[in-house]
Formats: sequence, C-alpha cells, structure tokens
Amino acid sequence: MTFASMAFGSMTFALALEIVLAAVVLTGAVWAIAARETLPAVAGFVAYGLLLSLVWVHLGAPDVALTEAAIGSGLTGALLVGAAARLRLSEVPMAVEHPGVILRMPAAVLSVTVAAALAASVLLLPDPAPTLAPSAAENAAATSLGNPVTNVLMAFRAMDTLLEKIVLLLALIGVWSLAPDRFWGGRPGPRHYADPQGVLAFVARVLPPVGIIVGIYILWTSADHPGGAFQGGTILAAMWLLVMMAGLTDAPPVGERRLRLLLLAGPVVFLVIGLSGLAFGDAFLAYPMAYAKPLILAIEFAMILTIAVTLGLLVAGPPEREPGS
Amino acid sequence: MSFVLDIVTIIAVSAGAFFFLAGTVGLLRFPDTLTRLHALTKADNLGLGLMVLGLLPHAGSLRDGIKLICVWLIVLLAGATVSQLIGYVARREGSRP
Amino acid sequence: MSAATVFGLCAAVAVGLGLYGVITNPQPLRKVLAFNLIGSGVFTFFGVVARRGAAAGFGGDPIPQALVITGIVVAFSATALAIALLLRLFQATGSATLRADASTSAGSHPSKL
Amino acid sequence: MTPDPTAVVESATTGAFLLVLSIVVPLGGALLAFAAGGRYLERVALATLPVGLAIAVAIAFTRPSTGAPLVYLLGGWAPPLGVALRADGLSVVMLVIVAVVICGIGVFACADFRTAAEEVEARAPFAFWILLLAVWGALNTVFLSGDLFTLYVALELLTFAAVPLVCLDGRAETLQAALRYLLFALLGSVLYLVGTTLLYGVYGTLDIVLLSRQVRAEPATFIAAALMTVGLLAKTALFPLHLWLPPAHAGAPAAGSAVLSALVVKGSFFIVIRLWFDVMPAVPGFAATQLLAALGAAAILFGSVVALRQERLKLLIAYSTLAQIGYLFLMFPLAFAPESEELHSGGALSGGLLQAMSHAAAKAAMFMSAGLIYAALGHDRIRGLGGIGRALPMSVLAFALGGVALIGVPPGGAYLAKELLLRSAVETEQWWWVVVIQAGGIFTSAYLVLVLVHALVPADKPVALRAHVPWYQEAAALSLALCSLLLGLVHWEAYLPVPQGTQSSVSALETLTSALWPILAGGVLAILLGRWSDWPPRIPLRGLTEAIIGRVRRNALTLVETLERADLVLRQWSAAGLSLLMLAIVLGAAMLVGR
Repeated sequence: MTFASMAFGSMTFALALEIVLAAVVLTGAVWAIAARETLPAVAGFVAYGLLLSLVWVHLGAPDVALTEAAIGSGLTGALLVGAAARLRLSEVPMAVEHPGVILRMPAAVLSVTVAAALAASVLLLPDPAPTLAPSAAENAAATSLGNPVTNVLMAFRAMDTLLEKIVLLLALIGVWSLAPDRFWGGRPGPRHYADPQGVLAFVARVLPPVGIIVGIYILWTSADHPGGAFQGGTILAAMWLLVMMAGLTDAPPVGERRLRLLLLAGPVVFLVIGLSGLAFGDAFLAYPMAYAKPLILAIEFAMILTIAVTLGLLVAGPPEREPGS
Repeated sequence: MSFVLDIVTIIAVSAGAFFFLAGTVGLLRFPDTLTRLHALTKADNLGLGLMVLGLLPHAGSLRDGIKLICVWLIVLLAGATVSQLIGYVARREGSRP
Repeated sequence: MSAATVFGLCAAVAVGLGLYGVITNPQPLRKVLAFNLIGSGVFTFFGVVARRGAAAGFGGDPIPQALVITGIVVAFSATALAIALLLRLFQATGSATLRADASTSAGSHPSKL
Repeated sequence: MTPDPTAVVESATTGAFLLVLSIVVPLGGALLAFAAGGRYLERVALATLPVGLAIAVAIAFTRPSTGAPLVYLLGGWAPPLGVALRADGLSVVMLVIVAVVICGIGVFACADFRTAAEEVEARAPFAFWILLLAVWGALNTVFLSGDLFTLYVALELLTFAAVPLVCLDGRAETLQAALRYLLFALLGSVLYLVGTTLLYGVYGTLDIVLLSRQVRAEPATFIAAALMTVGLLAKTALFPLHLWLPPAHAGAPAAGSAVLSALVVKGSFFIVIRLWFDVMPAVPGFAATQLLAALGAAAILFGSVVALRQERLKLLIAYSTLAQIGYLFLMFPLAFAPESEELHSGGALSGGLLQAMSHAAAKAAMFMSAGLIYAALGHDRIRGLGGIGRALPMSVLAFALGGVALIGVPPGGAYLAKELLLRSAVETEQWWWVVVIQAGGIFTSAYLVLVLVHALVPADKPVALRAHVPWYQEAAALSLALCSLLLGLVHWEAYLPVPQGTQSSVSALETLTSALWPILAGGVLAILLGRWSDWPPRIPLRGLTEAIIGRVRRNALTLVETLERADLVLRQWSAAGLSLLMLAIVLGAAMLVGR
C-alpha cells in the first residue's frame, strides 16, 4: 500500500518534471522561430537542442541523446552561428520581405492544423505498441555486441549506415563544388588568427588531449554502452575545429591526397567488408559470427577518423583560398 | 552519518540553486554585456561547484565522483574561455546595452 | 498520460512551429534553422515511438533509435550544404534573398507578346 | 501486435546478388573516382558506366519468368529486423532505362566535363562525374529498396547529388535556384519522414511487403499517407509545388539538366507509386486519386501554356517537364478499381511507368540538344534560332524526335502509354481524363511546333557557330531520342501488366495517321499562343490568318497572361509553402471522407 502510493507519488513527480522540461524545450523552440535577430534565434536553437538531449535521456535513448547534443545542437549550432555572423549585413535589407498578416495568418492556421494532426496521431498510437525490441534482443548474439543500437546500425540495418556515410561524403563534395574555380585545390575557409598567448590558444592546447581521449572512449565503449563512431567522431571534429579557430593549425588543402584517402577510409572499409561478405560469406554486409565484433570495430575505427575529418571540413566550408597561397 | 551527509547535500544544492537564480537575475537585469557576463559566470561556476559538492556524497562510486568533479572542471574551463571571448568581442565592438 | 505522450505532443508542437517558420521567415538562414526544428521534432516523435516499444529489457525499441541517429546525421549534412550554398549566394550577390523575381533570368515575366 | 519475424517466409532468390551490385557499383565507382582524382577520375567514371548498364541488363534477364520479384536480404537479416532489396517488374524497367539514359548522358558529358591537359584537377568535372554516379546509385537504391527508411536515405542521397548539379557553373541565379531547390526538397523529405515515423509507430515495421499486409484504412494511416505523399510531390515538383523546378532545370549545364529533368524527379515519383500501389493500395480511395490527377491536369495546363510563352529554349523545356510530370499523375484515378476500392496494378500503372520511361529518354535528349544549340549559338533565345536547323541538323533532329516521342506518336513509348491510359479511362468510364490525356498530347506538340518552326526558318544571314559540336554529343542525344521513340516496340508483358492486344496497335500503320491530328491541333495552338517575332508568322495566306485568328489570339493571350501571373505568384516561396501544407491537409481529408 505505502509502496504503491510512494511509487504513484514519485511517478507524478517525474511526470511533472517532464512536463516542465517539455515546456522549457518549447520555449526555446518558440524563441528560435520568433526572435527578431538571427544570432539570438540561433542561441535559442542551441539551448533547445541541449535540452532536447535531456528529453532523449528521459525517452531511454542515451545514444540518441549523445548524438543530439553533439551533432543536432553542437555542430549544427556552430554552423548556424558562423553563418549568422557572416550574414549579419544581409539581415536589415531583408526585413522588408517580412510577410504581412495576410500571409502569416493562413500559415499559422495550416501549421497548427498539421501539428494538431500529429498530436492526434500521437494519442492514436496503438497500445501495446508494436516493437522490434524482442527480435533485436534475440538476434543480438550474432554480433556479440552489448549495445542494441550499435547492433542495429552495424548489423541489422547496416545498409542505411553505409548509405549515410556516402551521404556525408557527398554533402562535402557538394560543399566543395561551390568554390570558385580558381580556389579549387586550395584550403577551405579563411585562415583564423588568434593571440598565441590568448585564452583561445590556451584552451586549444589544453582541451584537445582530453577531447581526443573522450572521443575514442565513446567509440570504444559503444560496443556495449551508449556511444558510437558518430558521437566520438563529432567530439574529435570539435577538437580539430577548436585548434583551427585558435590559429594553431590550418585546414588542409582540398586537393591533398592524404586528406582524400582519410575521407574515404570509413566508407571504403565498410564497403570492402560488406563485399567480402558477399563473396565469401552469407550475404552482402553479413559478418561471420566469430569475427563479427572485430570486424565491426574495424569499420567503426575507420569511420571515426573519416567522420571527424568530414564533419570538420563540412563546418569549414568550401575552399576560399588559392592553392599554394 | 548518512543523515549528516543528507543535510550537507541539501544545503549545498540549495545554495547552488540560489547562485544559479542570482546569476539568471543578473543576466536579465544588468545593463550591458560585460556586467551580464560577470553575473553569469561568477554565479554559475559557484552554483555548479556547490551542486557538485552536494552531490558528491551520493555518488555511487569513486569513478562517479571523479566524473562529477571532471564535469565541474570542464564547465569551468569552457565558461571561462567563452566569457573571455565574448568580453573581447564586446570590448572591440563597443559595449551595447 | 505518460512521459512518452508529453514528449510526443511536444514534438508535434515543434514540427508546427518549424513549419510556420519555414514558410513565413524570408531569411534563408532562418528557414534552415526552422527546418532543423521540424527535423528534431520528427526525431523526437520517433523517439516517443521507440520509448513506447520498450521491451526485452531495453529502455526503448532500438530500431527507431538507430534510425534517428542516422536521421540526425543526414539532417546535419543537409544543413551544412544549405549553409554553404547560402554563404556562396551571399558572397556572389551581396544578398541572400530567395525571391523568385529577384533573379533576372530565372523568372518568366508576363508581358504582352 | 509484434509482427512475428518467422512469419515471413521470404529468402534470397538466386541471382539476387546482382541487386546489390547495381547499387554498389555506381556508389563504389563514385568513391573510386574520388580517390583517383584529376584526369583518372573521368576514366574511372566512364569505365563504371558500361559495367552498371551490364548489371541492369543482367537483372532484367535474371528475373524469374514467374513474375515473382528478385529478393535479396541485406546482411542475411530478414525484415522487419533487416532490410530487403526487391526487384519487381517496375524496378527492373526503371533500372534499365536509367542505366541507358545515364550512359547517354555520360557520353555526352565527355566533351563538357573534361579536365584540361595542363590542369591537375578541375572543379566542375570532379563534381560532375562523382555526382552523376551518386545520382545513379541513389536511383537504383530507390528502385530496389524494400524499406521505407532506406528509401528516405536514398532520397536524401539523390537530393544531395542533384542540388550541386544545378549550380555547377557558379552563376548567382543558379546558386539561388539550387538553394530554393534544396530547401524545398528538404521540407519535402522531412514530411516524408514524419509519415514513416507514424507508420512504424502504428505497424512496427517499415518493410513494404510486411506493411502492405498490415495496413488498415484508419486515421493514423491517412495522416501518414498524406504527409508522405505531399513530401514526395514537393520533390517531384508536381504543380503547385513546382517553385524550384524551372530555374533549377533551366539553369544547370546541359548534362546536369538532363540528369535532373530526366532522372532525378522520377526517383520521388517512383516512391509515390510504391507507396500508393504496393504499400497501401486500399488506403487512398476515390477522392484522393482524383485530386492527384487534378493536380496533374493543372500541371499540364500551366506547364504547357507557360512553356509556350518562354523566350529561352531551356526554360521552355523545363516548363515542359512540369507539364509532363503532371501527365505522370493521370494514371492514379485510372488505376482505381471501384468495386474493390483499391488501386489496381494494371494497364494504367504500366501506362504511367512507360510515360515516365519515355520522358526520361526523350527529355534527356531534348536538354542535350538544347545544350548543343546553346553552345553553338552562344544563346538559346527561341526567336533567335533561325538557321540552326541547317547549321546543326543532327541536334535539331534529336530535339524533334524527342518531342515527337513525347507527343505520343507510334511507335513511341509515350504512344503506348497513352493507349494504355486511354483504355483504362474508357474501362473505368472516366471520360474527363480522356480529354486531359489528349490535351496533354496537343499541348506538347504545340511547343514542339513553336520551337521547330523557329529553328527551321532560314536565317537572314548565315549562322556563325561559336563552338564546334563534337559528333558523339549529337549522336548521344539522337540515340536517346530514338530510344524513346522505339520504346513502344519492346515487349513489356514480361515486366509490366500490359493488357492483351494493346501492343499490336503500335506497329499498325493506320494508328500513325490517327496520331497525327494532335500535331495539327498543336500547331494551331502554337500559332495562337506562342511568341512570334513577327505576327502573323510567315505562312501562306497571311492576311486570311490574321483576319480569322487575330481576334481569337488576342483573347487567348489575356487568359494566358492570367495563367502566367498565377504561376509567378505560386512560385513565391511562401505561396508554395502554404500550398504544401494545404495540399497535405486536403489530401488527408480526401482519404478520410472521400471513400
């Protein structure tokens, strides 16, 4: 009796906490849309993203929470802040294009309708919910990995992950292709300078060793615990960007052979292991049971490097300097 | 013993929460970038430190305790750096209200 | 009402807000931001679906969770490409407008004969 | 509720490893080209083309004669846990036509995207060849994937490969076109993803076959179907969601335009077919199919009329794509079987798919010849085309043949498509779609006549060509046009549900005469609505023409002007965004109510 009431009490308390969290998250979202200037809106979005990773923890998905914090909020935020700073001059003239109430009203009505339909479908979801969790648990032995999400990403739905690697590389090629012809083969973005005695340079010296260890740890632990090549790779990319921004190193020229190979390492190792499954094993992207774990870890290690470099270069942008300068 | 530790936790966490509150009020009420920064960083670093201190007795293991302290140290480093940089930009562009 | 429902409704609102922002804000950067908001709303919705499917000792159905991770990465790639295009457009024209009539040759202007 | 994984007795079929290769070869080729860099990059890409084509043809021959799909379980994991690749008749024909068109474009692009001898590596060839292979790999994934989320990733891959093609030349207006395209396409894909999420939440699987067994007509499914469909329509640029298409398709370099117009829009269109015919044939209902085709009809009207009013050849072709996309959606109500209230994979579906294939080959040929004309003249103003027919006969011929194939003249694939659609319209007693189908042909011939008359008129002074046009570029365009014109002769029964007796009419001579009247009607329309440098055009009985149709033309032009203005408004970002949401809501409501 007392146990039940206590459980009930704590449940409602947890629920109240979750409602407050949802409200705060939405405040960030409203701010990100409604703020007049772009920079504050981006700040709102980053705050929203960080709080959203708390939501992910509450949803029992620490892997996603890490990804959301690292990529959804962190790197996306960095991209948006950088763009907002460079576009500040374009903001004022575009204010005249702000649509009048004649346009905003129907937009609001239609958006609310779509949101309401979605909300209704949340309430309409069947109970008990269909799930593949038991099936994933049953087949987990095939890879001897303890983290079910890594299992899905690297084994059950490895095709999606492989395609997504190629999407990432293609996005980078797309970004590079925007460079003016004369800069082709040159270095991306402007060269950053900072006071070598300043605080940024100091952090860029102190933080990366810690960051690199954390990034690799997150990859290593992902076999059995939350983490993965993406989350780890993002941290490595962030460290690299930090060092670049502090002016301690420069972005590599896009024509550099070593860079090209690094960018290919992940997808190529993945593809080769997948194809060897086709040639010698059961199927494309199938791992022989005895070697599943080492093979998956090999792919992930190749991937973390590729991901770190790709993400860093995506943030750095297209080549903006002539080769050799 | 556990009672004493609970009391320590309650006091430290409450104090930490108070500093967070004070920092937030400062952020909202102070007139310009530099003073806002001052309110935010001072209060937050102290607030977080107190909270970590309060939570330490409840850390399950030594590992968790070290993690908590690391969180505080890294936030200190990040906060200090970012506020330095913001302050630098604010001074260069002229402090705007 | 469970936590999943609360966050599910939260996701629906985020999608609605994002749609409104994408349509009404004239600045491409804000559209990109709003697109990210819609995206994160959809991912949260997927997370809610995953949470409701918690079984077999897992905190949630791992399949949708893995799909969300893939989705976040794809959304980031999209954002990076969009922002690079936007900055390049700004560099080339000094403006970042998306108005159809702002570009000279792309539009077809009604005119007599 | 949990679908029992053992319930699916689906295992890999022999020869299905080819499906993996058809995805891996183009994508692996892209990676290899990236690694090679410089001049080697082009060689790698060119070497990949015939391999990919051979694989597509091999798949067509490997498919079991029973008509059962080829199935491959990726990683050996059966759905719903794993992902399956499946090749049914629809996938096979699309794989082959895409391979053919890509190879044609590849040959064509050899001249335009070549790294100069003195350069280590040039930007445009680097990007173009990798993106071309990526588009190919993405499309093959779209045709083969049996999983809705894998389809999402493939769609994104397709978009990311397509967008940079738009602005390869880096001009400001193409950058803007690319940005509009990317942002709208992203909006579309995120809506698709919402629907996918919802389907997983309700049915616990994303596998197409498993879903089709479980899907019920209920509100959550309607919401999912409406959002997914509208998202895909935004990527397909069905009217009124076409804001991005004309500038993007007209602004890209010729080979890029060919890829975008002929192939990329077919990716999302194919997923609409998968969704409506395979995943949920019983869900859309009567009203929704009518709505989709009504949008198609509007697309034909707007696209064709605005195309007729264009001053530049490439924009004309881009607007013609808009109209042709509309034509593709006419099959939905015709495939709707009233007695079972389901979409039936029969003659109408074959018609739609054949039209998509013919359009792919023909439109690629048209954009390629337009590119050659542009390169030779230094411009593509339609009124300045005089004399080009004599200077570049092969290119103009390719353009003309492509156009003729699209009008639906036997033995073209579009003719067979039209026959199939008309038959279904008669069978299902939907005479109003007969009118629209015929109107589509007439409009197509109208803008073809307009261009050809301008191109064949002798110039006042001899045309000075700015650039030499290599023979193989003209040959590539011509072969694709011929390919489209001969598609009607292929025996499709093995791959597509073609009713008995339809195909025999293709080779009959009397059908040729009956197919010619749309061209005449189109000619009249072109005279009425087109832009002419000197009105009335230099035709016999000039005075009489002026007297009879001058007044009609003046009245028609006011109407046309209204359409043009409406098009301009609809191509504003906010109007398109509102249409998008409105359409999603109306479509959902149509599914809910109109059954």
